[in-house]
Amino acid sequence: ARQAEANTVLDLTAPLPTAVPPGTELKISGTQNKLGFELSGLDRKLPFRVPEWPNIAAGPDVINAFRARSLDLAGNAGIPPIQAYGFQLPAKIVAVRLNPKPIYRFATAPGTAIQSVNDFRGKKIAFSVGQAQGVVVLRALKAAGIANNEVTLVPLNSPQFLTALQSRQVDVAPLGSTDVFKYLRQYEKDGARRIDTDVVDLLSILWAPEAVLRDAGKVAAIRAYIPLWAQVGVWQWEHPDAWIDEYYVKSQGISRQQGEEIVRDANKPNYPADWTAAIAWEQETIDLLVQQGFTKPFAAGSLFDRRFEGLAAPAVAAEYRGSPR
Amino acid sequence: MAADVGQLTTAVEVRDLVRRFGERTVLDHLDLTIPAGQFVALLGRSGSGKSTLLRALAGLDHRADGSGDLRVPHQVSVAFQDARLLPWLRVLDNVILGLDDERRGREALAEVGLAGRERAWPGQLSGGEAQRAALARSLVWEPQLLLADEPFGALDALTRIRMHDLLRELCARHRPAVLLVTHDVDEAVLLADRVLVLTDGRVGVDLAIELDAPRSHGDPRFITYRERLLRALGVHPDGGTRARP
Amino acid sequence: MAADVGQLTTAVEVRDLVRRFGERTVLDHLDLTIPAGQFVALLGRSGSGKSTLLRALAGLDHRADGSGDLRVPHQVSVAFQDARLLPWLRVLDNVILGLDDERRGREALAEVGLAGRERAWPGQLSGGEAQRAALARSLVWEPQLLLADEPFGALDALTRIRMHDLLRELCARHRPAVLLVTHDVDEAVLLADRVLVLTDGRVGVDLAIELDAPRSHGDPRFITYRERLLRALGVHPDGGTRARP
Amino acid sequence: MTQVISRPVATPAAPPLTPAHGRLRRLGPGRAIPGGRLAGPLLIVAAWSAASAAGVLDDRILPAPWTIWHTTTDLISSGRLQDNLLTSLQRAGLGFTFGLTAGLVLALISGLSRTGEALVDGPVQLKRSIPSLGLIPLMILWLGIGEGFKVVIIALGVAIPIYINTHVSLIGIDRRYVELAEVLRLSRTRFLRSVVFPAALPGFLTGLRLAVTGSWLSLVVIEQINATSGIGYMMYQAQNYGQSDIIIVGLIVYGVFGLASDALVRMIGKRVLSWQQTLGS
Amino acid sequence: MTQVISRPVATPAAPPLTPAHGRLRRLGPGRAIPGGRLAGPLLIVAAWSAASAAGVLDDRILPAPWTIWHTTTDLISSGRLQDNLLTSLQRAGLGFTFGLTAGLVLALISGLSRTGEALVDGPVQLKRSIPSLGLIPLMILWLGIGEGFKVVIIALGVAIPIYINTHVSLIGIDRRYVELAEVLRLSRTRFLRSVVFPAALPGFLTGLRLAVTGSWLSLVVIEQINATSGIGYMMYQAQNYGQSDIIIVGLIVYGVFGLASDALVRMIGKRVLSWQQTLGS
Ligand SMILES: Nc1ncnc2c1ncn2[C@@H]1O[C@H](COP(=O)(O)OP(=O)(O)OP(=O)(O)O)[C@@H](O)[C@H]1O
Ligand SMILES: Nc1ncnc2c1ncn2[C@@H]1O[C@H](COP(=O)(O)OP(=O)(O)OP(=O)(O)O)[C@@H](O)[C@H]1O
Ligand SMILES: [Mg+2]
Ligand SMILES: [Mg+2]
Repeated sequence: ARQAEANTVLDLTAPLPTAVPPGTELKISGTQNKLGFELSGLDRKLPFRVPEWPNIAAGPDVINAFRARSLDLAGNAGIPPIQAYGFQLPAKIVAVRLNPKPIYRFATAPGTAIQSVNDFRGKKIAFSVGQAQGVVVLRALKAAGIANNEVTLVPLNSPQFLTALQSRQVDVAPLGSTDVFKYLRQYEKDGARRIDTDVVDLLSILWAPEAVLRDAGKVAAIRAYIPLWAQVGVWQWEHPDAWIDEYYVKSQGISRQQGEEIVRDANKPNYPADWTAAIAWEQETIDLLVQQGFTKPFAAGSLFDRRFEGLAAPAVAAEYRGSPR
Repeated sequence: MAADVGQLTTAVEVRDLVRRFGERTVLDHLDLTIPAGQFVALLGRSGSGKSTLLRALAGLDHRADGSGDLRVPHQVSVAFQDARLLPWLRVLDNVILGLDDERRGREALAEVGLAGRERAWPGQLSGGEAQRAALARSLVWEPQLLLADEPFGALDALTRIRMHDLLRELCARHRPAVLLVTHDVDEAVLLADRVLVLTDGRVGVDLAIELDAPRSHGDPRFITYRERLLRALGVHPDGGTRARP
Repeated sequence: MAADVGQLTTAVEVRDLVRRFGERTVLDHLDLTIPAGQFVALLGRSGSGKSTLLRALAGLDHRADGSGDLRVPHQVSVAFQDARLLPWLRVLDNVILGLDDERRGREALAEVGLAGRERAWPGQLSGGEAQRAALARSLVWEPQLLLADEPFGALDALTRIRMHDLLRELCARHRPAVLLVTHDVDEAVLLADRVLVLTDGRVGVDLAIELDAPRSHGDPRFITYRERLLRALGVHPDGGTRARP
Repeated sequence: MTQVISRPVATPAAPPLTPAHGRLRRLGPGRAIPGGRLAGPLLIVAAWSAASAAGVLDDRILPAPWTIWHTTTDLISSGRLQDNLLTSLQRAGLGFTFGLTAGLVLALISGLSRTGEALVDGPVQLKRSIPSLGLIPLMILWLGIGEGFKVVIIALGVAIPIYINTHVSLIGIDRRYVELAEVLRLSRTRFLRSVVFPAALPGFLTGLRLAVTGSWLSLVVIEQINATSGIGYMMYQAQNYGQSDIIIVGLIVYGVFGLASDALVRMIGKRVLSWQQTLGS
Repeated sequence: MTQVISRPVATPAAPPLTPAHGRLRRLGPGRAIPGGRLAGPLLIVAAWSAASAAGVLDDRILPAPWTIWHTTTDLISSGRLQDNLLTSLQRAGLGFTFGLTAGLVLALISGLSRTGEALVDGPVQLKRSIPSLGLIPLMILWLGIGEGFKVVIIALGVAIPIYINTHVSLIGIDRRYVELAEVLRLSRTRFLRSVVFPAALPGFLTGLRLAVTGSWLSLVVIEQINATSGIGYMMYQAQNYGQSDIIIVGLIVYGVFGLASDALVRMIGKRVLSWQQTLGS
């Protein structure tokens, strides 16, 4: 890491260098990522060394790791970069993948009569501040034309959502696909329901702190990494069986059946050649958070480093470059 | 009421008492009967088992290894060899612990010469003062049996004489049976109706002291008693300094 | 080497010693000089300040309120009024604490009659045994000044005589200055070169005992000394039981 | 002096005299420095200020003390700090009271009877070795997510150190004092009041010191669940919106309250243990 | 007996005699029930089984013991449990060792010198009143997100109870023993070894008991950050996939290790404190 620091300092607007200097290292988050590269064999194409793949996922942890220079590049949803902005950690989004199919579904507590989002009025909804699930709730209410004060937002952490439903402490909670299926298998007979919305958590992004983006060697490495990252995503989509066996069953210790459910519910890779929609989406998220009164308004565009915009899409087949939504 | 000697009953009955610590038998089939109202002094070498016997009589040796049959009255007072004042209670509170009669406590403290020290902490007392406070604690109870383990060990000559008087008065008033451990043979002869010497885990000498009050050190019978007891304790009683048993 | 009386120097010098506890002045401008090698017995009423003086000489009263100038030799041994054995060290380890001479420790324990108890815990000793262990601890050091606070209080007559002999032998061998607190006037006259009585915070009586060895209780001079001291302590020395000061 | 002649062997030692008080090396720590305990924290603040002023400390990582001061006054003038503090104080206070009672009662049951020990001690040890994270779901199922649940979680955290320290002191009471109580035929309540409680008091107070801060610490976790105010809630929100200065204000509030409550318990301890003659007193 | 006549007033009391050992009410807790401490946990397991078998306990909320047993054997036969346990044990062990050392050294510094107390005690109190949540960002910043950071967080959690309990015992040492050490002119090291350590040992052991389980508890938080194995990681993962049975296996592992390590410390305590004559011994 120290050696990389000695590399050429790069302006944030300078054209992306292409040559990766020998000895360049990049610390990239995620065991999932690592496994994808290894299984697809694409790791052999990486023109730099990855000394470690820190297993950090949660936004605050990634931000801390960025600060500590323990991490150069991370994959997250759209919210952590907004939080980093608040923490005065300058960082930029360097790659975008869209998830046009909803990741989160609403589940209702056993015995409630809720049929659709329109029935949310006057109900207790699990709400995790500053997490993707929280934004999903806000968006769904907005889409249904329900004001925030027409419902009771129960502040909870996402790990407690399931428990809160089981104990009927909330009427509705947004659950990820794994939780939804498991929950319904157990509680559908008691009258629990799943309510699909078209509210999505659109963005999966790669992002890096500005300090990393000023390092010419690392920038070149990231530039080389993004196309491969896109290809790994495609590889996973195209090899579901291998992926389920190696990742979900062997590495994560869940059953094959559960792995299949997750994969079946996953989004098809979608790397937009144009980030305009993504930026607009991020701006909407910012505005929703501003509306709650905690973040100062700012332009989402400042979070994106558009020099990297054209890298992912050309690296994959046309069907994976689909337009947003 | 006048004393009726014929009415005397028993205050302590010990049959076949055995107490062991590990391999050492400290009390070895000891028998002892003390009539009610009798004042018994217990002598014995250091480590001979005097405290062990007292603890057994007090019912305190739950954990000890041994056997035997012990009978004592209901109301027993114990003055331990160590003063054993609770360090977190003021002197007065220590004295009236479990009795809660403040007036009686103050009286008792005054009797042992500690008037004015009621509110001192035990840690602020001198050795002799602590011993007297502990004595006061055992006396406030007006017991039927008083077990006192060297209650005067840390007292100077004058204070000791005063405590003797105090004990005598108490005996005159309530007629408890007393078992007093002491190392001072003169004290034993001076105070007791009967003196025991503990040897080899049994009562080796059992001597009734038949002297009239007030007793005097100069009395030839006193000196005879004294010499007999000293000899039983292994000391050549001529007052020489190099007695070898 | 033969004793050279002219060479005697000072072992203890106390000038103007004041010690107070709260409002009570326990030592009140006390002066005291003890020549090297002298055996001094200290008598005094319970609570008169004997232990306070010894603690001051030992340099232990950091917190006490008072003033004065105290000078003592470098090597001082202290036998506390309570045995003060560390409960977590076995008897032998207590005796050789800070000296680490096991042979010497065993010897000293044998000298005080505790051979075979080296590995006992202090909590398993009888009162007199603990006191003897503490005595052994103060003797292993061959001090220039021995401060002993009632070291024989819990000992029976015979054991006491043996400890007297032991102390005498030690004195003959190493000639330490000794300041021995005792309540036993006979013991004081028997052992000491000089007897002090502490009264009202000062040395009230300072009596040189000029008796030849072996000293005997029967010696008329012995009896004279004894009577003087008892009177100084407020006891009528005829051996009567009801002395009133 | 004639008797000297009768002593046979050595000459008396002729030692050079030293002042008695200087002869011994003091092994105890000496007198307490008044207010000395504040020296450490003040030094830390001083170092922090210096590093901020010198620019050594990145303001984005740890804002300067004056920035924090500013944020604090803002939070106070908007009333946010006080409101949150009040809620937290109520929660902590309630949980603390219950936890204290439960810990004490359990320690007494377990310390004074063997049956009690058999029944109580194991489950308490079990509870304390299970992370509260693992208990939260069960607690939610049983108690819901309201105040009751929060107070119980705080109380559980408080009860543990109280229990352990009190229980250990109880079974550590000098047997001699128990014997004394037996021969004085103290009633069981009297025995508890005059012997057991005072003897176990130092240990209990240590447990109390661990417990008071413990009650505060639980808030961080608890106030993430269905809370709309409280110091923990304030910090959690600040974390989610990247307001690092508010987080630090929260931490300082924790620090101040921790030090203050600890000092309070110590002060109480000094008073009620005034009989103790110890190294530190 | 002639001397009786010389006594003036009362007749001797003629008391009915009682056996000496029956006269006193035992105030101590009596002998320890062997293995009694296990009674409580066993009762809990029994109740759990009964409730599950009777269908009172909703299997979706708390799976039956046999389900858990099944999951456990699965986890063991796949090697997952052992692997995770080993990692956690190493982390906890390392953190425990450092925390123990740090807590002890700090307690000694602060317990034996007033300057040390002024400098050390305040910051330690500060540290312990600040939630680790607040410290994690700073720790990551200074130490990175590798093992170092994890071990330090565990160590900090361990050091606190060790420090508090040891420090309190240190300043609570009976002054009489310090005086003894002074007149024996013990060297400082000897004083520490023969007086301070043994006297502070009971308190230290209590701290140790709180610390051993403390080291385990930290793992739950720590192993969520950049860990790929460990019991905490296993539970975190299980949570992400809604595998409540694995979470419960994790909790049981915590419970078993907590009870076992506590029992170990107690056993050591019994041995090294064999000189004690206390209520509980
Ligand atoms: N708990 C114990 N464990 C082992 N030995 C013990 C224990 N208590 C007493 N002893 C031993 O039993 C013997 C008798 O003890 P006891 O206290 O009865 O003696 P004593 O006659 O009172 O002596 P003293 O006059 O010195 O007080 C002593 O040798 C003592 O060492
Ligand atoms: N720490 C203290 N605080 C208050 N008063 C004290 C303290 N220590 C001793 N005293 C008082 O000072 C007086 C002298 O005590 P000291 O221990 O010197 O007496 P002593 O002559 O040794 O008596 P004894 O023969 O009973 O041992 C006593 O009245 C005692 O109560
Ligand atoms: Mg005895
Ligand atoms: Mg004294």
